[in-house]
Amino acid sequence: MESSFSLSELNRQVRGAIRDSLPGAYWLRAETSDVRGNQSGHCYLEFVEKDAHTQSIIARARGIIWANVYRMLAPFFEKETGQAFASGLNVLVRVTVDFHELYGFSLTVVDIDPTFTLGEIARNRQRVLKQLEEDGVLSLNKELVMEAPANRIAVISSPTAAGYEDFKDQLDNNPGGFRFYTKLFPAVMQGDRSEESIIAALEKVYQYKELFSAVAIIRGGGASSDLSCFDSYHLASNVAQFPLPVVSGIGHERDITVLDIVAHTRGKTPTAVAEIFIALVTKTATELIELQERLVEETEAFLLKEQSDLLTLSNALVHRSSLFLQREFSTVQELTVNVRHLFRQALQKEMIGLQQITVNLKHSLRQVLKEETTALQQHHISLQHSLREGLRDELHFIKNVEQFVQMVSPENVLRRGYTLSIKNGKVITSSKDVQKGDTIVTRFKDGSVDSIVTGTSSKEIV
Amino acid sequence: MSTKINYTQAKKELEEIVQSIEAGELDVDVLTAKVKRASELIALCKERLTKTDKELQKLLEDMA
Amino acid sequence: MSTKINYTQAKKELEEIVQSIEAGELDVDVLTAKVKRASELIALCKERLTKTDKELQKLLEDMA
Amino acid sequence: MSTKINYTQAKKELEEIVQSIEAGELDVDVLTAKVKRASELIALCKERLTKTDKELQKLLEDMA
Amino acid sequence: MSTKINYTQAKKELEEIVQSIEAGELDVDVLTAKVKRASELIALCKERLTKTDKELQKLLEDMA
Amino acid sequence: MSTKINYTQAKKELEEIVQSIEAGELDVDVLTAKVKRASELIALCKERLTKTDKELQKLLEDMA
Amino acid sequence: MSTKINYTQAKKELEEIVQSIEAGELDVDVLTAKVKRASELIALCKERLTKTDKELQKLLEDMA
Repeated sequence: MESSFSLSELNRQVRGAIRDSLPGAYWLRAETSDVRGNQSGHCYLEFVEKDAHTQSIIARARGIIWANVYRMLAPFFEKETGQAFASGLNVLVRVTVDFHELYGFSLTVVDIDPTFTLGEIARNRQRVLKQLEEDGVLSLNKELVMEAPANRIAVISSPTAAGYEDFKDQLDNNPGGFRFYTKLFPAVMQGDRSEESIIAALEKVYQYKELFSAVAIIRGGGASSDLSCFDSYHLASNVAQFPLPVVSGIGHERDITVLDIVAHTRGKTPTAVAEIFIALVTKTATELIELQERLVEETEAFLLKEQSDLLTLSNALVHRSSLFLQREFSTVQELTVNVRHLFRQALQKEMIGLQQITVNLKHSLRQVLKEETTALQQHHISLQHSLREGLRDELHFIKNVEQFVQMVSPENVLRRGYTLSIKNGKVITSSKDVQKGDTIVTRFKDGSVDSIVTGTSSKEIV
Repeated sequence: MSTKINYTQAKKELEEIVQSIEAGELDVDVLTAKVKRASELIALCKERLTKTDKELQKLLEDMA
Repeated sequence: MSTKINYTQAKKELEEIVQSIEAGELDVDVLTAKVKRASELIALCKERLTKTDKELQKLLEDMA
Repeated sequence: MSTKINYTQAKKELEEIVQSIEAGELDVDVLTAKVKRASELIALCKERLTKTDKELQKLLEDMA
Repeated sequence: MSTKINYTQAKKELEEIVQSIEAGELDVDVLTAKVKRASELIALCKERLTKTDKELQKLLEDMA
Repeated sequence: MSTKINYTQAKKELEEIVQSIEAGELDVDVLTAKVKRASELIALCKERLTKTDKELQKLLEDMA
Repeated sequence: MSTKINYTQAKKELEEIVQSIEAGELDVDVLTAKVKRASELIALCKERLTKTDKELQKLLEDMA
């Protein structure tokens, strides 16, 4: 049989083993749970690790922060993260691993890295924002138009919070003396119940939504500032889809929560939210004043324009009528000049026509007389010529006859040596007219000879 | 007559008269009549403007 | 006669006379008659214009 | 009347009136009526901004 | 005679005379008579033109 | 005799004489008489032409 | 004898003589007689022609 340990002996062994094998301090990533302080200033808590998908706890360890550490660590953490050191936070802490024979296993926190938690918070916000975006609601409230005047405000706040009083004071004492109507819808603004409380208040506002121009969600400053509920998906989704513009003023200088992001407008503090409303109403009033000024200006300008139009028309009337008359005057003048000119031209043309006729007449007359004279001369010449011709022809004829007569004259024939043979007083012209023994007389120019024919021959001589 | 025609009609008629004179569309014989009518319309418009001006002046002063 | 014809008709007739003289279609005998008529028409037109001018002058002075 | 029209409607109507005057779309004859209406609307808006609305006050108080 | 024939007739007769002379249709015996007539007609026409001119000159001067 | 026959008749007779001589139809016994007549006719025509010329010259000078 | 027969008759007789001689039917005595008559006629004609020529020459010269 092996030797046995008493519990204390065994626990002492465990303590020794743990101290020996995990002797230093280690950085631990875990979620806080059940965080509670005690009167002596120590802080007790549990560290848990959850399955990423199922969220079921897969590891757990007790933790302790000794008062001397916690007094320094808690404000530092809150200052750095804007978040009180509380349950449900993912933290990076430096721990020593301890085992006590009486109290058992525990992790003693010696340091904390707030930046890890900050990162965690930011990651969480990103997740929520992404989800809202996927839902298509992220910017719905921002897109709402705030009814003017923005002076009817449903306030969701803790009724006792100083911030609510500040908010009301600010509004009531607005320098423009504008009238604001506020109605408080009380809600718990801190702790685990705050989320559902605010959502319930929103639901109540919803019932009277026609009465309000906007919702203000405000939270008084206060030292402790647990902002985690303002990063909640449910609250953000409600706010984003709320039919009235929501103005957030949850009193944190540095952090912008998911609520701030989905809200129509963000104010840092309740006072700032009041200023936002005052500014909106002031702007509305300014617009109204501007409109009024424009009305006055435009009306006056309108009247001025009409007056000047009228003056212009009146001047145009004077100017145009006198121009019209002037034009007519000059048209008539021009017509007068034309009549005169054209008339003179027409007369001149006639005059020239007459002149031309006169010239033509003279020319024609000269021509006629010349032709007549020429014709007379021609007759004279013809006459002379014809007479000369006629007389010459006559003379020629007579001379021809004279020649012919001279040629046939017997006296002339005999003179040239020809003789005439005559029988019984008749001229013989053929040898056949003469027979042997006939007595013929031959006549010469200077006498005649009687002869007796001794013979004939009928031979042609010529 | 002047009460049956409103300012806009009067102004329009006036503009038409000025234009027709400008366009030389008018007979000299009707010119006098047209100008007479135009001068009536101008008087009418002036009266209307003065009246309106007074009314508005009061309204705008009350507003301020 | 001069009162029965208006300015526009007179001017038109005058223009027609000028055109017919310009076209050289006229007999000297007719020409004389035409020019005589033209001088009548010119006198008529001038008279009308002068009268209208005076009337308008008065109207426009009253307006101012 | 003032309770039946809300601020936004009143302002819109007012802007339309101012714009139509600016655009010169108005007849001088209706100008006075329009400016009168505009001054009423301005008064209504001003009242909304500054005067206590007892009716609304009561409604809000009854709510609780 | 000169008052019974108008310018146009005179000119026409004149032209006929000139043409018949040009065409050589005339007997020397009647030539003198014809030319005498022609010269009368020319004188008549000239007188008409000159007389008309003076008469109208006056009219037109009065016109100006 | 010369005053009883006019230029045209004279010219015609002259032409007949010239033609008959040209045609050689003449009897030498009457030739002298014919030529004598022709010379008379020529003289007559010349005289007439000269007279007409002078008359016309005067007429035309007056005309110019 | 010569003064009782004119040029035309003389010429005609002369032509008849020439024709009868050319026909050659004539007796020497007749021929001789004919030739004698012919030379008489020729002389007559020549004389007439010369006389006419001189007369015409004078006439035509006077005419020119």
